[in-house]
Amino acid sequence: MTRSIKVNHLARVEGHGGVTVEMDGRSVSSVRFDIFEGARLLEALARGRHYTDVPQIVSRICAICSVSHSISSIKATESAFGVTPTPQTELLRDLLYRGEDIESHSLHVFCLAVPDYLNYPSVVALAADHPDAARLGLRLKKLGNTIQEVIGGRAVHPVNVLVGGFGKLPTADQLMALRDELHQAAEDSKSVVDLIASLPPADYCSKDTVFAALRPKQFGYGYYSGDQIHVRLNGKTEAVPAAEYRSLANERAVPHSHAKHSQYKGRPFMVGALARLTVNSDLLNGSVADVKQKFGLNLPSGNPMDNNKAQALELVYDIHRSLETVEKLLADGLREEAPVPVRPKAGSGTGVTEAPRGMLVHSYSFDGQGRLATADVITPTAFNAASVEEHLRRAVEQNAGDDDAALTKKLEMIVRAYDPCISCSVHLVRRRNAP
Amino acid sequence: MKVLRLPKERLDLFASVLQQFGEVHAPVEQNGKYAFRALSRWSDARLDYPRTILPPKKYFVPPKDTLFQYKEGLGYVPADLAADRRIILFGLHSCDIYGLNILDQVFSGKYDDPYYQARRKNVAIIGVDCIPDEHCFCHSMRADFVDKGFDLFFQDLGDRYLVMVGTALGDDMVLATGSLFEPVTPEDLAEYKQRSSAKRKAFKLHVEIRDLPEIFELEYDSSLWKQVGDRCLSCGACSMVCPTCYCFDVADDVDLGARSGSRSRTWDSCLFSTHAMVAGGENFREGRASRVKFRYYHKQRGFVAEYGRPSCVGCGRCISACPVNIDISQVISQLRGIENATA
Amino acid sequence: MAKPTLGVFGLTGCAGDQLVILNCEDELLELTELVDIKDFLMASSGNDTSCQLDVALVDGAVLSQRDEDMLKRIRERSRLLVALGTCAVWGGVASLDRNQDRTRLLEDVYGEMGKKYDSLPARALHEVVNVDLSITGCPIEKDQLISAVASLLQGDPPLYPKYPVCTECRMREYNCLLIERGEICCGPLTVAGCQARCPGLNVPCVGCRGPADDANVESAMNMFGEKGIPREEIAAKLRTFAPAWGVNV
Amino acid sequence: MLQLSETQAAPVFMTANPYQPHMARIVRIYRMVEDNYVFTLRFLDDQLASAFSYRPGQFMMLSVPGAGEAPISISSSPSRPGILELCVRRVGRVTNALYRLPNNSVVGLRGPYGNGFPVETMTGNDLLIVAGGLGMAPLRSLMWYALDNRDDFRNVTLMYGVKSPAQMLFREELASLVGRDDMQCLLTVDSDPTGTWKHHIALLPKLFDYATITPATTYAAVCGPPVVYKFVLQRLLELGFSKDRILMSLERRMKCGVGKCNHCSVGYKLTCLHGPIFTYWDAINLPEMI
Ligand SMILES: Cc1cc2nc3c(=O)[nH]c(=O)nc-3n(C[C@H](O)[C@H](O)[C@H](O)COP(=O)(O)OP(=O)(O)OC[C@H]3O[C@@H](n4cnc5c(N)ncnc54)[C@H](O)[C@@H]3O)c2cc1C
Ligand code: SF4
Ligand code: SF4
Ligand code: SF4
Repeated sequence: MTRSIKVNHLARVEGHGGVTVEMDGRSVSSVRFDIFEGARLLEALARGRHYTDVPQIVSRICAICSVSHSISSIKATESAFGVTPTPQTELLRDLLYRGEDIESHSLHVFCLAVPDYLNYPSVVALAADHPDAARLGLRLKKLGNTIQEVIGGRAVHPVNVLVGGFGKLPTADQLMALRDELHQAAEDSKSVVDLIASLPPADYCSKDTVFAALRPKQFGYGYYSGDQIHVRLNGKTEAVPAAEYRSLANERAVPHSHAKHSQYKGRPFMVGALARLTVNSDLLNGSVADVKQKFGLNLPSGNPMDNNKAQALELVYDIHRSLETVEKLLADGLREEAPVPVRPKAGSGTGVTEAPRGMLVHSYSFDGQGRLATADVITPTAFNAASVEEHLRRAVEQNAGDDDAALTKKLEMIVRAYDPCISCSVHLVRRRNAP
Repeated sequence: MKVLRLPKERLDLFASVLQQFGEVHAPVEQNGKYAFRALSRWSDARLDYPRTILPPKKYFVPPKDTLFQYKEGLGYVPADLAADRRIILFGLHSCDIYGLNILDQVFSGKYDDPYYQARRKNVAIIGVDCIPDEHCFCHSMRADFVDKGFDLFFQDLGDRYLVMVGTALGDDMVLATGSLFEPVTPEDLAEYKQRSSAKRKAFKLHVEIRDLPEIFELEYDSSLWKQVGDRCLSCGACSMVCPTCYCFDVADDVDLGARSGSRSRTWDSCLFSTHAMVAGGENFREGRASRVKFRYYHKQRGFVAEYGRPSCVGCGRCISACPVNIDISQVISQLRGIENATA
Repeated sequence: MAKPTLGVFGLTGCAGDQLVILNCEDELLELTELVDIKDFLMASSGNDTSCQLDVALVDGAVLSQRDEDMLKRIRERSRLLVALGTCAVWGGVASLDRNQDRTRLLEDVYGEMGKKYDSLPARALHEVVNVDLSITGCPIEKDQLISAVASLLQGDPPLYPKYPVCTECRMREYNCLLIERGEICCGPLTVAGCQARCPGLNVPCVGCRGPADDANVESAMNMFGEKGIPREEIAAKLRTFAPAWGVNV
Repeated sequence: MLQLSETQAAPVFMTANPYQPHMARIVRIYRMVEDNYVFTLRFLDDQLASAFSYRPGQFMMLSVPGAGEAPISISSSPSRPGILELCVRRVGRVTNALYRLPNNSVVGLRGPYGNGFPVETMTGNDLLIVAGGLGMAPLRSLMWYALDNRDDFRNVTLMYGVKSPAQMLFREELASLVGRDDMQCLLTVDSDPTGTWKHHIALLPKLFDYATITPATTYAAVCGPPVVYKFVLQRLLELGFSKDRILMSLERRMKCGVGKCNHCSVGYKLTCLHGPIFTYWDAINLPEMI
């Protein structure tokens, strides 16, 4: 008996996507993670533009990851021109990423994922019965936005981040206000842990999984610094220099679809919070030591639903870490520094950072006037696509007995757990007729 | 007028005494430009500045000024001005003091503007003299010396100031310092006269205003206006930075889901296309040329008819703030036919 | 009285304007008490996808047949259609494709497959359907969104400034990057409402809100030209977020 | 030369804050013509209501809570105290909001502002009122003032023209004046699709053919759209009117009503303080006036 399951509009994800599964009895003939997003071709449209314009254009690939896109772009450019930002700039960027992560994770965990576990269609519906949980999530989300506003100049599409530094440094008053908010958030983070620990278990598709994440070089566990990608494969860690990101993005065409899928040594891999935690947990300091345990999170975990727990853990960690950074900035005082002077030259560079939903690569080459010659952008969702399909397939196989509604919900939850960012998936447009 | 002298090395001491009269604001440096700001320490003050980006009008008619809160059942409740802090504004040039004197006329008369007046009472003015730069033409506009509108005025005499005491409050400030101020000496007066005539000669820009209202009437249809209008970006910068541009818009903000809200006024400019637009889309100054012309006409012609003098004080801000180098002194010269029209 | 019904939709874009709605953390729950959010795919899985709507907020630009069909459907079911954000109002960054060979671009980015995609040249909403209200910005400003909702609830369109960023920049007493540093700042031409966000950070305005009502593009082009900047470069800069400047190169 | 009074004493009840609206109740809404209603208002404060006085030709600043403020001429006459009528055309934010309000709602009012007609100077003269379209709103005040103080004026003539009968403001009221022997009331429409119009069917300037005017002893008050000014003024000048015996009421964008915001400036004068009533001589001397 053939059966097909179709999710036409994935809800509570960013962008337009769906899932199509075709099965024959227990055997699954095809699983597709569909993308309906129109093509904006930003990489091509940015070509020829002066390097100062590029971060603003590529930032628009995605709003939720706009800090990551802007700064990955800047990192690639700095690497191409041989510009070394000051330690203060690097520290502020690290903080900015934490702001983005706090915002994105509280949005994803509280507004998009938790309603799944507790059977609500949205955070608004959740708020009716669990106002505290909803308000907690919104409060933390706002904190993440405040950090992005204070450091990046705007909560969405930062304008203060430049090649070589910042347009303007935050004032002491802003930092002090931020510190107060962070203190409150540190209190709140206890409730986050309790809430996540209390969610009903969800395990529909566990399987042996490959993970990849950027290995931070400084500031401990984080998202901004580093130029080595670590891949956890068969219990071993392999290091790939950022410039050789292509070995993870070999974008193989798959028979059932024309989309390009990323593989490492023939294996799909997962990026994102769970991958980071798997690869870099040795860098976590004490503030979250017991959280993993409270969440019952055993690493490595082949259950993508655990990505939500990993996000919650990062959320808690980032709050503490940001507080430390802000206190340090207040204690040391900010040095007035203009952006490092940039002398454009012909050349190429790659910037890899960790967007909230996983590894993000911008790789550029420039002409002698500092105009963009080529651009290659590979987003977390592009990296993840093959892995999502693998997990979906697994879920269908494991839960073939479920009725359509139950199975559909599971599939949706799995996709959502990956926290896909479909606008981000500029490399992942594939043709589908609108349902 | 009571006139005293203050040796310069005592200025810091005087400034520290001033704090008991209110929060001291003075020009501070801002990336090579200057702005009046609350001082966190006196040493930030720059008294030898050319001009601030915004004139002191921002203290009296702020860019956005809430007039009323509307509450259902209570009606329009005026914003409370009594709570405003007392401010000492230190370092105004005479043109800016003149600008305030002109605003005083606009915001009084048959209908006193209580918001302006309350702030005017709350802000003390201490002037300092200055050296003209390439954009200043205040002497042409008869605004290079003021005889009123300040509590104290400091004339720089090298190692000391000649200090004019303009009001009882100014006198209280002087007295509060004990014996910091000294009687003037004949040498001080001689030095003052010498410096004031030197200042007069230092002006590089000159504008002849005597029959300007007539010139404006005669040249109302001059082709110059179109040339200038084609250049103007309608960016409003000239109006925002002008010490005597006071056009404002009034609008109500509503609160989410309620009939309550607030009414505030914000700076506006006659260079904006909406300034003279009425219902039905009719616009009395549709073209950019007519709007540029109006700004000058109002300052140099209309104001003379109403208040007996032009409202321009020759501070040069509009010249330095215009992205396309529209220069009021040149426009006037060209109208007069003194120079070839090249604006 | 029944609460007004609201739908929030995204066409092709970065979803930034929908995100700004979710970023109204302090107002969000109050908002849901005032309006009945019927259809908001990015935030909810319990949507009524066919009901009539009093107001539809739509972000993103039209870049595919799917977008176009979706937009027409939204238009049919809503009384007021609000274009949210620069993409919806002007076309946004995707409309950098004007005068370019899209098929080639598609091939450049997606290879052979590119040609087969459901892909149309970028269009703003008003180029496809009738738009009742535009809230520009990339992304929109939170306070303009709130004031639009507050005004619409009273039955009025919101009041937005029509003057350029320059005006706000001067009101806030920022340094002028154009005059003092000779940078290509789009402030004199770009519509205000962001409180001159970028110049306030010493960063030139890139025109993310699109043209001001009465932008004098020709004079500005000449001005930049006098500063020695090639016309094509200024034109490219101006066109980044909106093709509608009427720039003549 | 006629001097318009530019500086009258401030109204008795004015508070120290000239921007302060006083709350008033809408006691009657008369849906006169589509998008042109007459609102009868009464100040909530009784003292204010009874002390309130004004001159024909003056205007009020009307506030609708949450929407804003707009200048509106007073259509009623000070000769009938206790009644304050505003004839409002729906065009934008404030007027739309006003139209949404039910009877008994509370709005804000401040004023009266502007110079108004110089009725003292006009006393003892003939009065010619020429209105086109919505120009009747401010002129109605003057008309009733003259009729209620009939002995102060010699001949009183009204000429009023609109496009079609449905657009005529105060239609019944004016029609009832047509037979009166103490004035001449001439009403005209450009065309009458209904076929029921009993008065003139012609363009407004044509009405001059039906009246005897003595320019030397007459004050003409004119208000209407630009095209009315164009033809009526021409006609008056042909008749030999002195330029300062022609009075016109102007409309400008206005934000404060009290001479501060500068939106209503015409040339070097302000419509709110020096106007809205100007002589034709002013008009030719003030650029951009008409
Ligand atoms: C002395 C005087 C007396 C008057 N008497 C009367 C009277 O008796 N009856 C009467 O009905 N009217 C009268 N008016 C006219 C009335 O004040 C205007 O029509 C007023 O604009 C109505 O306000 P509103 O808020 O409803 O309209 P607005 O919202 O101000 O809109 C009116 C028109 O102004 C334009 N506009 C407004 N805001 C903007 C903007 N931000 N940008 C671009 N264009 C804009 C539009 O074209 C719009 O159609 C008088 C005006 C004056 C000066
Ligand atoms: S018009 Fe120009 S020079 Fe005159 S006062 Fe204003 S800003 Fe200064
Ligand atoms: S500053 Fe210059 S360009 Fe801008 S409005 Fe004034 S005159 Fe026009
Ligand atoms: S200053 Fe310009 S680029 Fe910056 S937010 Fe405002 S409109 Fe956008």
